[in-house]
Amino acid sequence: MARQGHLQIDRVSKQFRVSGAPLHVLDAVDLSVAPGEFLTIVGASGCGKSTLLRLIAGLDTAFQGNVILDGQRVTAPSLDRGLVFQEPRLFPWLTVAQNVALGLLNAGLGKAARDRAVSEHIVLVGLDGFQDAYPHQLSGGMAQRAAIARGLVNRPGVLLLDEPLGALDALTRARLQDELQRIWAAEGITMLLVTHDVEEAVYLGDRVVVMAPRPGRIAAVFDVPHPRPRDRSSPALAGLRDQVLAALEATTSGPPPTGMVHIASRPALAEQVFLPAE
Amino acid sequence: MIRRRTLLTGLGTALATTRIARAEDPVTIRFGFANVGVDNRQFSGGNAIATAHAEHYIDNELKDLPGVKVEFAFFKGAGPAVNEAFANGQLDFASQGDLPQVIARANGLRTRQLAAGGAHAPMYLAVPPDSDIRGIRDLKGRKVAIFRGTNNHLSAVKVLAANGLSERDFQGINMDEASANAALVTHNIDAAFGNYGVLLLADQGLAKIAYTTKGDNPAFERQATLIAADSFVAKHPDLTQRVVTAVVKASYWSSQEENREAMFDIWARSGRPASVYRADFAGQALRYRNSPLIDDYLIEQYRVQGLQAKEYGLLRREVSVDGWFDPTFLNVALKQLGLEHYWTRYGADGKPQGGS
Amino acid sequence: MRAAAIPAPAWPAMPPGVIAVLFPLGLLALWSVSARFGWFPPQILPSPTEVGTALLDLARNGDLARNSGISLLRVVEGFTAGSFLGLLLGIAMGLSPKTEDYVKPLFTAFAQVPTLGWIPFLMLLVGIGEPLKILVIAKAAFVPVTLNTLAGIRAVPSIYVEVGALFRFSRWQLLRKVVLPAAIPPIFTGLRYGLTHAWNALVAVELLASAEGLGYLLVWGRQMFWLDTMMGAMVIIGIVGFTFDRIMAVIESRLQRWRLA
Amino acid sequence: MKRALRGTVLPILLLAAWESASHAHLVDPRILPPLELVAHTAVYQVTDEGLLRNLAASLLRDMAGFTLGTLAGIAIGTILGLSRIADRLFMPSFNGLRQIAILAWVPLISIWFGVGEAAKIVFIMAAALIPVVLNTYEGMRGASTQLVEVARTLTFTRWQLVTRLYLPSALPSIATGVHLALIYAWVANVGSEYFMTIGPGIGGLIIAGRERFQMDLVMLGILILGLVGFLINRGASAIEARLLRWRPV
Repeated sequence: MARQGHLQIDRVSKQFRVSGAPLHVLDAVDLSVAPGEFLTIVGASGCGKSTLLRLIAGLDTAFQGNVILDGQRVTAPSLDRGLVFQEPRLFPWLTVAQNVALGLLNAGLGKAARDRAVSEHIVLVGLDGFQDAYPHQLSGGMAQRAAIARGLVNRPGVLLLDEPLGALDALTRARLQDELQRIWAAEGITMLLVTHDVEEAVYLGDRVVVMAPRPGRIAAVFDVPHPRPRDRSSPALAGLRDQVLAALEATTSGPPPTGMVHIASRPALAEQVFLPAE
Repeated sequence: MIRRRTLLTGLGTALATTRIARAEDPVTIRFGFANVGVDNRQFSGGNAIATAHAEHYIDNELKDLPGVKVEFAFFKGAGPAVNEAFANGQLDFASQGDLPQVIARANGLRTRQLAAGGAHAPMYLAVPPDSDIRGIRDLKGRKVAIFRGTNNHLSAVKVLAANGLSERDFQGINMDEASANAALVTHNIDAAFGNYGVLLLADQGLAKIAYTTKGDNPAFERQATLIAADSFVAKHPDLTQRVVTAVVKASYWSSQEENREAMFDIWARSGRPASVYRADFAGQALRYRNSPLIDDYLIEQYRVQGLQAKEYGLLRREVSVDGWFDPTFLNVALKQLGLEHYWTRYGADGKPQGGS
Repeated sequence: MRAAAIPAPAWPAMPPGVIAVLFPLGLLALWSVSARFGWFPPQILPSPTEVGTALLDLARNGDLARNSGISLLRVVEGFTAGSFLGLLLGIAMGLSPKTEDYVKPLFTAFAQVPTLGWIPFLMLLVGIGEPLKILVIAKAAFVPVTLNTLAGIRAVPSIYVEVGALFRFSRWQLLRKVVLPAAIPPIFTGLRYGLTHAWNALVAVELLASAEGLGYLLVWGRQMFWLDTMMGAMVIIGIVGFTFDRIMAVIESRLQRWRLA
Repeated sequence: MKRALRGTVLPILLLAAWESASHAHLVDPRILPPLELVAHTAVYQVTDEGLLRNLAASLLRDMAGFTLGTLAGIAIGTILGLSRIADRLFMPSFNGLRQIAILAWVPLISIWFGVGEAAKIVFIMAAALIPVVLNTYEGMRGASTQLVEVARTLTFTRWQLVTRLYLPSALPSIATGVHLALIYAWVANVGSEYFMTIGPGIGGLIIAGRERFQMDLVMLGILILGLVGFLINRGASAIEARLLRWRPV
């Protein structure tokens, strides 16, 4: 599979109707993600970050604008785009190996190739020895690893991660963050991680996108130029984290949603803002 | 297709993976009895058709046709069950009583009557030995078992009417013979209408007979005939002829007084002792009871049965006896066997007629 | 959680009630056509008009009201007796594990045999009169009511019981204020099952031994080869069963709402 | 141990009362036959009257009707549960029809399917079908939307969605339905032997016992009914546990 993973989000807007009134979940979002980039998205709840991910995944096609992956418009889910949810969402009646193998169901591989890919990815996420365990026998962190393996097993160009570590305890979470980073480096794929944890976003991302709610839109984009492996406690990262946090706070503490906020919040952060490329 | 089968039975049969209709020979003739022996013994009794079955008259008549077999089925549900089987195309021939036959015709079942087989049969009212019921009139307000839809039923209705009663004057409970016998013994009911089956209880001292149609108006008698599905007759007139001939032969044997005891013994294979049949036939000539003739008396009986069944609310619409009887096979058999004048023909008025 | 069904083609905008009757209407139409063209002999499938007429006749000559009344009365009597005993036994076993130890095995053995199996036994024991019918129906209601009452009481969350203990409730207070109110919804579920079972048992016992009632109407129709009457009786049996179920469902949902509140 | 002993007190008392009443002729021994007579009847039925053959006939018929009813029930329940159109069109009718007490179908089925095993099997099938349809339907409707999304991201086909997601996730519910179907089929089997044509079987045995006024035979039949019901129940629970071992306990 040619792995490129160049993702382009082109003036994407989406509305829901909430008791008759339109609610702008996404408003003219523009974003371009380079192949192999690790992009993280932070935002307050309701800013549409998860919705954006679902649109990219192709789960939801009722929107305006275009999502383009390697020149192809996204219209439906595809094995080129893996998605890992906040909950592991493992099929409870299948073992770990069978759950991972679900990802290859429509990949058109032979049985031997499939088995090999499954065990490789189980090893990759560090679940070796748990192939035959049922989901209810796994801890939260292990289940999430299995879900990540399932998302990766197709070797997708883009892996979309919707707060996959949100429900985990701090220790497990830190370990999985490193794990993710290692996998990303090893596989060289494009990753989009949605999170509400600014520290996580800064630690993992090449760029951090801050989204603002009502209407959901991109408020700011931060570059994280620090080389890997990164040190969690480095003052440089901490400084960046504070800036992102400040930007994030600005999106929620401001006056309620009008078109004004959109413009008002940007100049204040001008020096860090990178307008979406191209 | 040998047998007429409805779509549904076809499906049902396929489900049960029982016989599946084949396109050509061999033929299985399916013969039903509106009666079953004690403990579900596969024998009947009380008429010449039972003799024909027990003594293999029909099988013998078909001996030179290796592809043709006869299967006998005995219906605990009596006449109504036989009708259901005919409606499903699961029977070709049956020995059946008058009311079920009238009901079948009124509902448009395509069968015809080929010979008499158990005409002039009596009906009884059995009561517990210590009962104070001495006759039909005493039934008022009592709990009485009637097997509805059988020829006992119509006979009972007529007897009741003659005594100024109707089914509404007592608590009628619908029960088959075996249930009624059990209920009578346990005093669950006060009386039971029935055929020779109740004589078994009387024989054992468990009941006594409070009334019988014997010696009463012959119009109260129960009739029964050999019937066949129209479709079978049309398709296999030759086989039909053989079956009728076999029944006439059995009737002839069963009509000879010197065979009386032997015949009761044959019928006793049904589990009802010979004494029961002896009592049932006591005082009546075998030639009278076992005549296969379709005479004016029989036709008139069915005509009247139809009218009365309507009158007593057992039928919804008028029925006409036209086309019910088909004596052609019977006449051929009688001629073949030289028995044209052996049995007495009775007129519509019940009086003997001169030879035909 | 409700699953979004597999993406379904848009159905013409019609209220669900209308869609619901399309199938029965279609079936009825097919049935009429089949009767008109004689696809099935009328001895196997009478025409819908005949069934309708038979029902009307039954209604007009009073047979319907009389037989339904008799059946309903039997069910009410049997159900009341059976569920009352079931409640008593269920509560007794639920509150006293000792009682359960003594009674449960015998009860289980008794409940294991289907009601249908007990009918011939009871026929020999008490005859075929009204007591038989009441006993059979009562047995049918008794078993699910007992089991659900027992389960309902056992399922009362221990935290409630602990609260009661904290306030030094007496046994009686505990029963009245805590256990019974908490157990009412499952007990009612038992009553609902009990009524369904009772209705089924009524039909069984009336088919086997009766001179009146809706079950008897079926037998009568069968023996007289009146399929229209028979099918009419089936319709009535269905309607009564449906009504019972609806009534119980409405009461049940009321109780559930109260429990959530 | 103590608890188990308690459970035997009432049955022993009951049997003792029975035995003494029967021997003291307090009750007509035809109504309460002494227990040894029941035991004797049991032995006699097994050795001389082919009780086991009767039982085998009953069980075989039961299994045939149960299997057909269950398979049809799963198929119907799946379609009703997954297709909104089918649900709207047929479910209300199904809910209406199932309110007709199952035994009320006996006369109609006998007339439609005639005498013989076919009608009985159809009847048993109908009895087994109802709980399976209902539970399969509920199970399908209860499938997690979250897993449906996973399946969509993995580009499941419709068939894969049904076989890999809906059916397995409905399995616990289907198992409940099948379990009920086993019980209902057994009851319906007895009903078919009571009300349809006579054939070999345990129900026929009980009816014969009543007609011949042999309480011992009736009791033997009841005993067998209960025993078979119990074993069926146990077996179903075991299979259920095996099939659903992936569920957290």
